[in-house]
Amino acid sequence: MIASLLEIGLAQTQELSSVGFDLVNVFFGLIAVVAIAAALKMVSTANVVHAALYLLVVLSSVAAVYVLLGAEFAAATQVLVYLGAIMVLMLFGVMLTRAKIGKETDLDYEHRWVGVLVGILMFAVMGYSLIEEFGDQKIPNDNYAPIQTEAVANEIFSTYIVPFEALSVLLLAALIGAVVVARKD
Amino acid sequence: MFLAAAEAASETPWIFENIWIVPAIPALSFLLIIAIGKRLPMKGSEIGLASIAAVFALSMFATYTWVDQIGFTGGHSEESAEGDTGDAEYSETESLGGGVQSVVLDTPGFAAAEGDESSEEKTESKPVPNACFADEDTGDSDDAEYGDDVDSADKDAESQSSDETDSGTEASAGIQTVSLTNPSGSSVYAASDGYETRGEAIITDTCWFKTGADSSTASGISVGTLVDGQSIMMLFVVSIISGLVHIYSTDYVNGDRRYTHYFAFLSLFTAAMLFMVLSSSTLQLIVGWELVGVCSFGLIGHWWEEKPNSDAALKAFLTNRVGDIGLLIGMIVLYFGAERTFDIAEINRQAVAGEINQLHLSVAALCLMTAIMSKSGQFVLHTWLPDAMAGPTPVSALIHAATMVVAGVYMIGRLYPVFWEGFMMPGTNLNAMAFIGGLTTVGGGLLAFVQRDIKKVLAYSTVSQLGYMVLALGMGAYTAGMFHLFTHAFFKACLFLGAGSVSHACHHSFDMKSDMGGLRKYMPKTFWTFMIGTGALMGIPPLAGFWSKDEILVGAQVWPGTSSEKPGAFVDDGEGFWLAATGGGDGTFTIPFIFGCITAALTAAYMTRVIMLTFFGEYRGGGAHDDHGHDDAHDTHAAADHDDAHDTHDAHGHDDAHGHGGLPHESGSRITIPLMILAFMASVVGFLNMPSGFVKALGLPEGWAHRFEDWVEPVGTGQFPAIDHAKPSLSLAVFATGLGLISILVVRGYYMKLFAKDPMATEYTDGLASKFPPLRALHNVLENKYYLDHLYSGVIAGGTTGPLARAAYWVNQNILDGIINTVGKTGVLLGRFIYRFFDQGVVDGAVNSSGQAAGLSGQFLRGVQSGQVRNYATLMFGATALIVAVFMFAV
Amino acid sequence: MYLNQFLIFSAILFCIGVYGVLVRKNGVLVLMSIELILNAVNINLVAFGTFHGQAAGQVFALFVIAVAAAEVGVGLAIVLLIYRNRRSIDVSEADLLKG
Amino acid sequence: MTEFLNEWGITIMVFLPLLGVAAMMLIPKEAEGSHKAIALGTALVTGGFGAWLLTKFDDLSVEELAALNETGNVPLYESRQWIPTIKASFDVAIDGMSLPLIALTLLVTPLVIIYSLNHIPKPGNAKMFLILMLVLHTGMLGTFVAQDLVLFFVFFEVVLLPMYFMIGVWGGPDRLYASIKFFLYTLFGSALMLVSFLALFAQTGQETFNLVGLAEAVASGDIPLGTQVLIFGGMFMGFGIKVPMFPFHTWLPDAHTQAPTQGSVILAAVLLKLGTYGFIRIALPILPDAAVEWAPWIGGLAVIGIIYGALGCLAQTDMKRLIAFSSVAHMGYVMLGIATLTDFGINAAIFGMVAHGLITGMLFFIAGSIKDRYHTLEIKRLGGLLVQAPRLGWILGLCTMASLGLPGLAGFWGEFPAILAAYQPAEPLSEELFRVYMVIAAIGTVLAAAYLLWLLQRTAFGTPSDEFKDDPEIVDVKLTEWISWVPLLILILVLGFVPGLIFDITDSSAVEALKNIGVK
Repeated sequence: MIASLLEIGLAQTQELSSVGFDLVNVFFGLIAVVAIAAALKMVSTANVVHAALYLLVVLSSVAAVYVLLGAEFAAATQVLVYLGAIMVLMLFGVMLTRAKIGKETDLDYEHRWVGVLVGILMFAVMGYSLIEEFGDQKIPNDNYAPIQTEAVANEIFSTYIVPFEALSVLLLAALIGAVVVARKD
Repeated sequence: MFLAAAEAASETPWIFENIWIVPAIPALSFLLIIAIGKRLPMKGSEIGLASIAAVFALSMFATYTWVDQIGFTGGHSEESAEGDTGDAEYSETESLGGGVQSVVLDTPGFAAAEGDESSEEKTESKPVPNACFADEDTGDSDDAEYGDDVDSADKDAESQSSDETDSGTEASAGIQTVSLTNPSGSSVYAASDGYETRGEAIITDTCWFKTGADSSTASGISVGTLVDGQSIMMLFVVSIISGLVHIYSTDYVNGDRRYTHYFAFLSLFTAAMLFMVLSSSTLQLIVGWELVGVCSFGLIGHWWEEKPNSDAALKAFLTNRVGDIGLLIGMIVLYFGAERTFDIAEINRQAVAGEINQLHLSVAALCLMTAIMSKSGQFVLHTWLPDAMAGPTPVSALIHAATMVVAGVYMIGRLYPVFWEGFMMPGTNLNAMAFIGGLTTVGGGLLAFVQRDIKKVLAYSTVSQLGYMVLALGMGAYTAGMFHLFTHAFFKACLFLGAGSVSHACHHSFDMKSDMGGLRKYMPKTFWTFMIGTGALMGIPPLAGFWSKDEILVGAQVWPGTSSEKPGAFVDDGEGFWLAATGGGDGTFTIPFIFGCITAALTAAYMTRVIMLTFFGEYRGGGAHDDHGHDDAHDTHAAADHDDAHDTHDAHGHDDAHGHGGLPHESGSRITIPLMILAFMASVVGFLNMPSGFVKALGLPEGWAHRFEDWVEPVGTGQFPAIDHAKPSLSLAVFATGLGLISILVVRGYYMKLFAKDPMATEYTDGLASKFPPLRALHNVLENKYYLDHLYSGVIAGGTTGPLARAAYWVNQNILDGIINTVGKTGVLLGRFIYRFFDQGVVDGAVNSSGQAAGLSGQFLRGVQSGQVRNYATLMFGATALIVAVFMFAV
Repeated sequence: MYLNQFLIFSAILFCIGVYGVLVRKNGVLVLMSIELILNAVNINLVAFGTFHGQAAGQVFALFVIAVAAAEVGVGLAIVLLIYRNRRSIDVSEADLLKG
Repeated sequence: MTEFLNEWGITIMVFLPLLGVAAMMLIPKEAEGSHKAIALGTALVTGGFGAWLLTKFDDLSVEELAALNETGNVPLYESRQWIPTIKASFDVAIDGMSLPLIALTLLVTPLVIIYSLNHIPKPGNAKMFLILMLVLHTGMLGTFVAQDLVLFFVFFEVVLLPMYFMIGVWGGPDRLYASIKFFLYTLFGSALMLVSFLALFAQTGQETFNLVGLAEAVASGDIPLGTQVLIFGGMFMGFGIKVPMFPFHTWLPDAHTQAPTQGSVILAAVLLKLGTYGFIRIALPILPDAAVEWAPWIGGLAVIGIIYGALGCLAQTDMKRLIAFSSVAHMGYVMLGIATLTDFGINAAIFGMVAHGLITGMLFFIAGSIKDRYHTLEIKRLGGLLVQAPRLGWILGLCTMASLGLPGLAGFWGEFPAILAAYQPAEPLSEELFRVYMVIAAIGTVLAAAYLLWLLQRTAFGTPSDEFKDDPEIVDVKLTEWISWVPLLILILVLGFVPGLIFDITDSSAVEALKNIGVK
């Protein structure tokens, strides 16, 4: 549903871009703010379950961004796999480790500043290099046309067939590995 | 004689070519004694005695041969009394000498300037051939010392070398005998004094090793023997004294716990000394020089169980080692200065010919002077010599009086042209050698006054006399120096052995004040021989020392009439009819002369004291010995140390005979006979160098005059400076002898007066004068003299000599020794400091700290390695960011 | 639309994820932070894919999603194991690698 | 047969000890007797064969030998392919420079094994000990005959390991520290050396590691002087540490002090010479111009080492450590001789190496024997050795005299000519500087006398302390000791009087090694 909404917005964007009002930008701004806020909450909340829920928000926002970028299939997969499967897995993890459902006091490392420092440092580096490198490059408007799922499928099953197969093996291995590791014996 | 010489001209005597046998015999004896000595009935001493007998015989034969070549008597009687050299004589020489080059002299005689010219003319084109490059095929490492037979084919070379400039490089064997002009030819007299050539060295060389094959820096180092008057003289001295000391030792050291070793070392010493004396190259000289040093070390430390003895040995060796720095460097400088040769004859030739530049010569001479200072006990490196008396007394006589310590003096003579040119003797009034010699001779004499140990008196006397020799050589009086070396060896050996005999009787004490006195009547033989030795040392005519000492004083050319203003006028029978002497250069050596005169007086004075304390008065040994009460009375601590050391060596068989407290008695014949022989020598050897004026005055054959000079001093060989000779002077002889006599009387008077006033004073010589009428008379004379010269004796004998000598001794013991000790201690401290702080701290520290750095960084990284995934992640991300940042901004 | 707005957005998310990984003690929260990082990467991939008009960006994003799924599976299994052994999922206490 | 020996003689000599090793491997270690017999037999056979081979010496340089080898096999030169991919060949030769050192090795190893017959140090295991000894033998011989840089390097390193184990297993209380120090120090040096070798290979571009070939290539090539100096620097580190030269010497006292007697003897007699040999065999002939640049520094370090080693000796309280420090001083003379770049200096250096090997080897033997008897080497506790064991004491006396450079004994001919050569070094070098070195080196002889005589006085003279007065263990020289010492003592004496025995052999090689000095 959201995706379709966004799709409408996208269509409008293409129409309105000529007059300088860029609706997509507005959407992106909203999404970005929500995502960043949720992400920050996620890493700072004292409640593990809340953190999981904030992550849900972030992942959804990311899916929205995919849509803005015309990556529909990826957005769909994001929603299905992340929001559906991984989040459930996470919640299971939270439950199985018997986390409190309320606030916890001792979730964070004492020296938060180290993390802040490293984070800011990395951001500074990345931000600087991105601005240096891509400056004011724009994504060509033509490219906003959603890439067809067919194209994606073609790519996967022709050019990237070997990685795909490897990935499947990896998944299998991870599956077995997870079972082996987590198994009680 | 004349004919014999002419005959002998045709070949080099066998003994001179094979003189290497002489040192080889004792060397062999050394090995034999070490190997089987202990199992022999006489504990090895028989081997030593046999070897020294052989050496003695060969040396005497060599000496005879040499003297025969030069002539037992001079040519005066045969030549015209006018004594002027004429051209006719030279032409005669030419015909008789066969291979001798003719020399045209403008003026008769042997003028300095002309002499130089002539020698240059003769030597210009005659480098001494090198055995290593003589013949490429056979120039390998055959060594004469190792018994390779000497090829006699080298007579070829010899005759060739003697008659043509292109010398004996055609010798057909590695070993070759070289003689630039035939020594025998030289014995033909052209005139009374003007030998054309005389005393040419006979060199028998073999290649030792080569280096720098075929390159521009090629040099061949040869080893061999060099026989000339000087080495023959030393050969004579060493073999006689060594032989007598061997005999003496069989009694003196009998029963010692290391009797065998003692004889082994004596043999080794004899071998080393002869090896050094006969060496034909400076390198060989160094080898011999050090080997005698080692023997000295071994024999000073003969009773090494006691620390003072081994300390003394170490001190001797190390002090000599300091001098050896100079020796090594000096020889190296000479090696390069003389175009890469160690050959003594060649170095001398080049020095005379002016082929070595002056700087090289001066530096070499100065460096070698340090070596001489240490070996021959010159001021300031003499301090080891008195301490060296810790060794057995015969060793002191042989090594530390007669032979080894004169090695330095010998080396001066060996390389005389180097010193002559290096110190520019002909043109100066003072030089380093004369000055050091002068200082030593006076300093040593003063020091001898305050000793109470008889051996120490003699040791300082030796120092003083060595200084005399160096003084003489420094003034250019070559023959005088060598002659003094010669005479000194006999009388000083006689004195030392006499002191040993005395101590033998006095429970092995050498303390004159507490353990001796009045020995004259107990041991008359020892007394009389000792007296003769003392007289010779003091310079009492006609004993040996008189002749040599006066020659030295004449050589200073200070005394009116001794200076040779007119070069070449060697003998002017009208004026110089007294002592024949040689003198140096144009300069007059006033300061050395004064030193010499002072010493003449001093020597007489201190020896009088020794005689008085030892042989006169009453025997003081008695009971005082057992309680060692005399230790308190010692005025020098060093003496005390060494007395104890002497006392502790193993008892002799004789000890039972006289026991403690018993009266002393004369020593056995094995001790007294050598003493008598030496005393005889000390009285007569002086006549070997009588001045022609004296000879004439006595009506003796003129050919008897200045024999020693003729035998020892080379003339016209091109390897010896042309020395012009000082004229002897009767008045000087009288003056010097008078000086000696006066001091004898003054000192004696002083002591007598002291004893008379307070017989229980430091010296127990009470009643001396009352017991012996002749002495009482002498005493009266002395007493008068004492009143007459109150100031003189008060200041000199009573005042100045005491404090001055004490001060000098104090300086000696405290400052000089102190410096040496301090240097040693500082060396150790510095070494310890460097070792501890620098070696272990810094250098090793740097190494260890690099290890520690690794460890520390490991410690640091270990902290990083916390096991916390978070930390790893932090580092990973942080580092990535940093690296990216660095790459972005820096690159 | 600027390319950079996506990229910087992604960078912000990434850095927040990093912060989370670094400061969170709870193993599950660390895993969540890692998911955040992976998503940031995915945004990059998709953005570049769009920028160049290619499908490859999406393809890689899909791969990453798949790998993330596997990673979460294994990661949670490990967290569970740790919890079972230590009765705690505090990653600070898991320091067996300490040297 | 002759042809075969001409072709394989040197190889056989080098690898004969390994044959013994192979045999010993097969025998269980309990059979100590047979191990000793085999080891001794092998060493003796090697020695005999080697001696026979050395008699073929005809004063030919390696170049001449190589030229002769073209036409037919000559006994003292072999050249064959080895590792073609890296251009390394198995080139071995014996010339005047290596001959004395090979002879020394051939002599010392059997003597050490004889000494080991009843002196296997704790913790025993004669089998391994002797096997290591024989491996060491091969390594040492190989280093001295190698004519190829790679071959040289391999043998150079082969020597390292057995010695490491010998110190580390059979050493004293601090053996681990000492052995590791020794190993790391040397390895560090040889790493730099290897870099230099490779750089040389790359720079010349001649595709050869052969020494003669490289020397020619460098002489005719145009490698910049700076590069040559750097390459020489690498070699300097490698060889200088092994020598050891002054600032790199600190491994030596520890290694010597901790090593078992046999190890010390081999170390002093042969191993230290690998470094100096490397200088005159490799560094000087191949890089003459760089050698000229380095010589003043080498000379300076050498004389510092002389004085410094002597001062270090004066501060020692342990006999073995003192002897070890004296090695620093003595090798200083060797290096000074080399630094002069003159034939006299090189001859002196080779003589010095042999003399030092004989004398210091003997001193370590004696120290080992004293340790066996007194169980201590602390100088102040010893004393009166001459009373209790007179022969041992006199031998000590002779060796100290030889060590302090007494003329007439071997030590002198290493010292004096080196000092002499410093008076006038090769053409391009500063005479003034080297004359200063000469004086310092001469002063060093006094210090040498001081510490050695001090040692002699403290240990041999005097009376025994109460502690050891009636110790029945203190006996005079034993039979095995006699057998292993007498050849060394005789050589010390003979070489002292007939120095030509070595000088005549080394001389032409020394001239040969210097032929490129100062040519450019």
